[in-house]
Amino acid sequence: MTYLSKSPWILHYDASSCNGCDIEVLAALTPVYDVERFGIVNTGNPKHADVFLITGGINSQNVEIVKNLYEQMPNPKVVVAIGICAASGGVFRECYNVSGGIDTVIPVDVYVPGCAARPESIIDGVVTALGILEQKKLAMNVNPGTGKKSPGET
Amino acid sequence: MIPIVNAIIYILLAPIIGGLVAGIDRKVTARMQGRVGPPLLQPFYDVGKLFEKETVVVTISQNFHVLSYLVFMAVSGALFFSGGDFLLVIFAFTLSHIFLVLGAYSSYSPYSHVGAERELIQIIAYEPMIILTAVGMYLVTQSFNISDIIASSVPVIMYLPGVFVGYLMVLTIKLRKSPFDLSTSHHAHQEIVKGVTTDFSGPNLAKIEIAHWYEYVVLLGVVYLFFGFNPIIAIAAIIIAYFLEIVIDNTFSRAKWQMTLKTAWLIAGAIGIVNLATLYYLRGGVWL
Amino acid sequence: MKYEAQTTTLVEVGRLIGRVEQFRSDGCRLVQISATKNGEMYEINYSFDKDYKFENIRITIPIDQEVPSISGMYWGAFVYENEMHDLFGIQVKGINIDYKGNLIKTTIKYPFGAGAVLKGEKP
Amino acid sequence: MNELLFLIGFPAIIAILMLFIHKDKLRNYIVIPSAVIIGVASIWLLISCFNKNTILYAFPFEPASKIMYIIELLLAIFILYLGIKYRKTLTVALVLIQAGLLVFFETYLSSGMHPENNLFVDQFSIIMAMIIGIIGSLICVYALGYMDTYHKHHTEVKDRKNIFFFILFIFLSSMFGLVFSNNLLWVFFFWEVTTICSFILIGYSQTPEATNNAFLALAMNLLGGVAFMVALIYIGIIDPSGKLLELNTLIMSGQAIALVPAVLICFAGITKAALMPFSSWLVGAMVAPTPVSALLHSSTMVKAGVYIIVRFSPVLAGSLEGFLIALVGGFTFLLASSMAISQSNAKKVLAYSTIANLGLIVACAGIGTYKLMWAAILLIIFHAIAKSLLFLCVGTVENRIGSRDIDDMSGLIVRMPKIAVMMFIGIAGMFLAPFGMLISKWAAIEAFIVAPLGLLFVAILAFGGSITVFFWAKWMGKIISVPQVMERIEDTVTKEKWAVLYILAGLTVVVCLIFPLISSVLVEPFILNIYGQTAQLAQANITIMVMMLFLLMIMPFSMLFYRDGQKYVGPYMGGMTTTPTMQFTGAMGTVRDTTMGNYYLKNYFGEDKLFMIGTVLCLGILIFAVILTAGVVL
Amino acid sequence: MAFFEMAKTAIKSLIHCPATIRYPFQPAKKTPISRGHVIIDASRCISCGTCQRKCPSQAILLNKEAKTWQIDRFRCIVCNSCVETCPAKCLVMDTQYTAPVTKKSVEIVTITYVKPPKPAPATAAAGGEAKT
Amino acid sequence: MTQRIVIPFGPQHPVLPEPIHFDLVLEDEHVVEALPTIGYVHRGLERLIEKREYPEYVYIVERTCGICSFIHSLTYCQGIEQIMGIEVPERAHFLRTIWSEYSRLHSHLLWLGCFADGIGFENLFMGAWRIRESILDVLEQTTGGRVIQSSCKVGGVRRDISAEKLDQMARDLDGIQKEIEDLTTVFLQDDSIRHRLKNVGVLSKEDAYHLGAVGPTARGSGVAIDLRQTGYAAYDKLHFEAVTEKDGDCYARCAVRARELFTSIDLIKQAIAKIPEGPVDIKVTGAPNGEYFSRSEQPRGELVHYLRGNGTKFLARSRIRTPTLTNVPPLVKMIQGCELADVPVIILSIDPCIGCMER
Ligand code: SF4
Ligand code: SF4
Ligand code: SF4
Ligand code: SF4
Ligand code: SF4
Ligand code: SF4
Ligand code: SF4
Ligand code: SF4
Repeated sequence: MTYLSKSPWILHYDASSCNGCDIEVLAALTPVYDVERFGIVNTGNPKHADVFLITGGINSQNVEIVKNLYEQMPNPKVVVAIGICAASGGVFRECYNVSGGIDTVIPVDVYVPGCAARPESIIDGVVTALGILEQKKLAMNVNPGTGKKSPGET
Repeated sequence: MIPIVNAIIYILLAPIIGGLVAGIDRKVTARMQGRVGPPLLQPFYDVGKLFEKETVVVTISQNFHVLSYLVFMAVSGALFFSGGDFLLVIFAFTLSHIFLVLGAYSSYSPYSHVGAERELIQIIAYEPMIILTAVGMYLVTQSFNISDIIASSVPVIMYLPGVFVGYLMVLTIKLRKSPFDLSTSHHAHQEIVKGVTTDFSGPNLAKIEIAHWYEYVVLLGVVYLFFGFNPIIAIAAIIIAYFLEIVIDNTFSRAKWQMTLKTAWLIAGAIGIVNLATLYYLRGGVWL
Repeated sequence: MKYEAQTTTLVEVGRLIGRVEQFRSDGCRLVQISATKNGEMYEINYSFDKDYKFENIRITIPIDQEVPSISGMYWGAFVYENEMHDLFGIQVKGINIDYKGNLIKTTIKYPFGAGAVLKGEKP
Repeated sequence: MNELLFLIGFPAIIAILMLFIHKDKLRNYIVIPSAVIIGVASIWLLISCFNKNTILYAFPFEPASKIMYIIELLLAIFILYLGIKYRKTLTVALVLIQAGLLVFFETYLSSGMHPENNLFVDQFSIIMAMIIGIIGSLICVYALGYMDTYHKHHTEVKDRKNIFFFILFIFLSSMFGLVFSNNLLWVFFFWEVTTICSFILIGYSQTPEATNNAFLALAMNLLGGVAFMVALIYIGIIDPSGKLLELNTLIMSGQAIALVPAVLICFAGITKAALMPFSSWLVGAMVAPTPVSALLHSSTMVKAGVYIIVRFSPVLAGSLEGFLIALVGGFTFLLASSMAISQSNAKKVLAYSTIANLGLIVACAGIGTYKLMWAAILLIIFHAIAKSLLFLCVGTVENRIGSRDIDDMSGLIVRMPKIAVMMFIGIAGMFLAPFGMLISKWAAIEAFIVAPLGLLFVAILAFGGSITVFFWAKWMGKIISVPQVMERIEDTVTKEKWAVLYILAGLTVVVCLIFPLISSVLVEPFILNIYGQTAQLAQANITIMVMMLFLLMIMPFSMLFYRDGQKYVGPYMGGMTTTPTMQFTGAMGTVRDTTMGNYYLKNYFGEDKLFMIGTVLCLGILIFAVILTAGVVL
Repeated sequence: MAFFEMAKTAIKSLIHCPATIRYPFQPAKKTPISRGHVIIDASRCISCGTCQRKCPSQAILLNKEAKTWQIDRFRCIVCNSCVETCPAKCLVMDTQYTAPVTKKSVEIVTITYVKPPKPAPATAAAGGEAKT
Repeated sequence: MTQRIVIPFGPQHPVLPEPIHFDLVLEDEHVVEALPTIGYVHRGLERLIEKREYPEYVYIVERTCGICSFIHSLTYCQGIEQIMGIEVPERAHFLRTIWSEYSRLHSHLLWLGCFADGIGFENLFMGAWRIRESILDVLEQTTGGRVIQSSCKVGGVRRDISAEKLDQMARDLDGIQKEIEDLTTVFLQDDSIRHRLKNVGVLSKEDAYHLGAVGPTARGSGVAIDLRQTGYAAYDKLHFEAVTEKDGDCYARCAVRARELFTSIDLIKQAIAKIPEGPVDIKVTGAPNGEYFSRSEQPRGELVHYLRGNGTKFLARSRIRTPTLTNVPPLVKMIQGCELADVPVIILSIDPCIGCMER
């Protein structure tokens, strides 16, 4: 048991969703669902986040953004795809501008179905993600020192 | 000997107390918002978590700045609790904050940059009032030494009500509570994301958090000084003051920097100085 | 339930600006501009409203014809005109804030334009 | 006495030598050893005299005075000529008044005067001599390399380096003269020489701006000179024997006699120290090559102004006039610090900071309790070192990157790491615990709080001190905020420059460490001698400060621990990807640079507004003080 | 000057019970018509393919040869369209939402419906209706 | 020359729940330049019209946006019904109106919350969203979905609401009204909020009108455009007045929305009182042939669905012009010259909905 599962901080990004799932993510933070009970805080900043909650089917313009945000999150981290759009592109799967699911861009650890995904479902999804977070932490302990120097650094 | 023991006790205990205070704060805040809120020990889980994360930096010097921030914050707190010179404590305090600001500057993100500038504005907003607080203590107890101030059985608060009000405002800034959570914020989202802490993560962020806890204890320690004549009243005063801060946090929107600076200087300038001038007069100083 | 009465007037491209000026001086607000592909032609609708009276004027242009911008009269028209350019490939001349194809970036060029190939379709 | 004469005479001789040397190489060979000699001589002075309190020397008055009189008249004519040439009516008028007064004094008053002890040395003079001798000569060495580059960049400026170095050494010589003279007439002579030296140096580039600013400086300092002259005449009238011309006698003679000349001379000091409302000349002087600025700000010129005020501080203590002068200092401190916030030009920031600190020194001196005098002298020492270091750092950076704007210094830590670290030390030295300036401010607070009318000044310090934090810290921030990839460009800085910078940076730190020693050996005896009691910092606090200093020095080594196991990512940019040079693709598809400017808060701390306020306030106070003094006289 | 307008509500909330539903320790909010997930009564599906055609998200795949009815729950937007249009009324919208998973998969159901041999199809359909 | 600060504001930014980007150029905290980038949510759903038959396209349309999803479906259905000349039962019109107004309530409360978050008032954010949950409960109880209702269809509505439920809703609204009163008092009276909103992002009446502002953005500047006045659905049988404010600043826009909450509650109560009995849908056959600009009032303002049928089951063109799109030019004007701290406030003050804006 690590502290990771007691304090998952989330980053939420709307990668071309219809808002339905996003407002449910926000709703999960508010009094009736209050995910802060689990230590969840919506940080809004990839560098502070452990869990990447991402909604929507990702359009071309978002690909780089999503990768960038994912890259900036420190390990261990998990990605939770919220909603059907995030899982597969949903109703918009056939749209010319939708790449169809988060897993087309970055690896996804948990899929939370629903259109829109319900707050309870989002809670379940994050709880599932915590288990994976723990595993990743253990894997990191076994294989540490992934850091590398970037060029031009002094 | 005693001062050193006190300092060590502070260095060991302050994070625990500070963390608990933060935990209670979050719990009470949540309840004020009609939520259940996180467990009491949540701040410790958070910090524990952060230490488990990998270190991600923009530039390596970030580590140094944060460590210095933590170390000097602990030093200034230790100075305070070992009964040192109040002014020296304030200067050490400033020094440690400068490191936080420098850390923010070093990351070259516009968000941290604006956060750093705002942090500096906050420093110039609150510092005069803190110095005036020390001066007030001196006028009442004839010493800048914390140990002497504690030892004197004078009810400081009776002489310094205005200064105390000013100090409470400083406390709002320092605890990063709305309306004065300009440079970084614990709660509601901010136009500058997380301001000074935007580009810190993992263990570095944890250190900042611990430094905050050290800071809480010092700041509340100053509240104690006002009521030092009676420890029980003093503890009660600390609790009430902190509760008041939580209420303020929950009933204000964030002010802009102009407002912050004006309010702080006006309160420090008007209430603080008038209070001190009166005292000066009473103490037989020439006018002013 | 009431449906509102709507009028659509066909206008020649050359007279568009004159007509729009008239709407502007009549105190109408611009409701929307939109294009529709109609065979080998584009129809462009300019809709106006005043006191809930909806009026629409329509120009029809060949696929590669340029249209004049009305952003001189309605400052806010730039969003529609840029959008029209990005989605249909219609060249609009003289937009006040010209995004030059960067308002909406799409995987395929001019997805609503003639010859756009959608996902899963064969050209 | 020989040491004194050597320190005055030697630089003068070198100066004259300089006039005839046009070869850079040769000049280097002379300047460097003579700088070393001057430095060593001032240290020798310290060693030989530190434990002797005040030593008075009876140097023959008559012949020297006559020579000085002639030189002064020649200088007056020189200025008159320039004033007419450039149509500066104010300057012309002031020169005429001053010369008139001088002639009046010499013809009607001086004949009966026979001051005996014309030279003297005490701990305060030693401190000043050390500042001039070490820092001043270091700046001269630095100027060698700087002026080379300067003329390479500014081909439009005529190369008059021989005159430049001539004036530089004359400056040093006259500063030594100023601090060693016990005869006010002589002080006045050296005073005027420094005025003219600064005038020539400021106008060195001969651009219209430089010329104007030079005349501005001249006019303001001549105004002070007039006041000084009036003081001399006043002394001549009340004491025809000339005994009171001796500085030590005058100061000892008590307020009833000395207050009027003291106020007048302090007025002169205020003009020279560029307090409000006369601050504009020092800001304008920034057009001069940087070594000049460094010299004016740290070891000469403005220090002459505060030197004389601190000297008179025991006379001022407790008087309303003293309080008013202190008030001018206090407001100057507050307002100049504020104005520094609104500046992006590094040299201007330094200028305002100097003005502010001089204000603080004058505030201390004006109230003049023993504790405050102690604080004032500490301020003089620490300020001189840190400020000269900063000026020279800025000069070096400017030489290299072609800008003195702080916003252009971003990433300096990568581009010019050594300079950046030194600049860091300099800046930290100006406002952070446990460095010197902060110790002095701390001492000032503790002193003001027990001084009469002190609360006002405590409040001013509380506000002004925190304002200082803002502009220094944002400067530091700029240096270390690195826009990712940058190349290192500091290899062209010459050896002498490095040497000077290293010494100054070392001094900034070392002086902090040994400041208890300085205080107990030099400052405390001096103050004890005057007041019969002295101030010092509590032992425990000193220990803590020293510990903090060590901690600060150790902290950077923590970086060694962080070399491995770090993952590097770009800064947070709202999800935008950036190139290594921090560009991102923004709206309309344009590629944008991520630039970061500091805050200047012009609406709150703008120069114009605050300068107006300061002028009105300080001028009002000064006029009041003058009327008050006039009232005493009549 | 009106400050502390929120204080009343804040203090009231502090002393009252929080509005939070302590999910998962308490059951989730649900209504009888909440749309959770689609279930099929495989014994009644007549393999008509209407659901597949009417599904706006193409979540359903009917394989008449293999006699399987397949649903991709990571495509289904729980719109109820299939349920409403199924002629055999064999689809039902359950109120329980699909649980989050770590691997996407599709659900395949084998249709067990056997055409009643004798009666005409119309009667069969009517019979189905009568049952519900 | 002092340097300016360039901030990439968004696309990911905690005060913006949706992705939009501004290049902000600052001097100190003064915004000297602000140019928007959009397109992060553009999916291109209008072209799905060629792949979905017009009855199923409702499901796409209502997923244009998860906030006023119902009003999208309503506007679309009304457009098709007009083209096909379908007479929808009266009860369906009333139900549509009731759900529309509930959508508006939840949308406005959501906005008030986000807005409070934008000015750093966390408790108020929580307060607004707490009340909003009771609105969502009603929506879920009557439609089966919290945010995506799926209740409108061409020819009527999919579900009826029982008389008892309607009564209960009317009763519950009294309690909700009380809570909303407390909430809006804070928004409109608290001086720390007024300090952040008054005279921030001022939009004059002329600018509002000619730049194409709609909805509360226009009404906050005194332009009384409220498409409900055209009397679609059952609005022609209900009485209400468009809420307007004069000042055109963020405070005025906030006040408009705060006051509209009460209009909506009142409209729902009127509708519940007047709702006739009867069926809620009719069977639709055939395919639309013709065109229509179907307009309605969303929480953010005037929505236009341009529909063009060609006699087949697949429409020839669907074009959705949403209020946010037309509110962008006023936003660009307002944001020039404000303070950094005002940027999120001004952006949020038009209640941007990027999801529907970019489709
Ligand atoms: S899953 Fe549904 S509700 Fe969620 S974003 Fe996609 S369409 Fe919207
Ligand atoms: S992230 Fe902050 S503002 Fe947002 S819901 Fe959580 S606590 Fe509130
Ligand atoms: S750096 Fe600039 S000011 Fe200095 S010498 Fe070169 S060009 Fe002149
Ligand atoms: S219901 Fe429970 S939580 Fe709420 S007030 Fe009562 S005891 Fe406390
Ligand atoms: S509920 Fe809707 S999306 Fe899901 S299978 Fe049925 S028709 Fe398809
Ligand atoms: S589930 Fe219903 S609609 Fe689908 S194939 Fe079976 S019978 Fe037909
Ligand atoms: S609708 Fe838009 S502005 Fe409102 S909460 Fe959702 S994302 Fe934010
Ligand atoms: S305006 Fe916004 S809330 Fe309304 S339908 Fe469009 S996206 Fe949704």
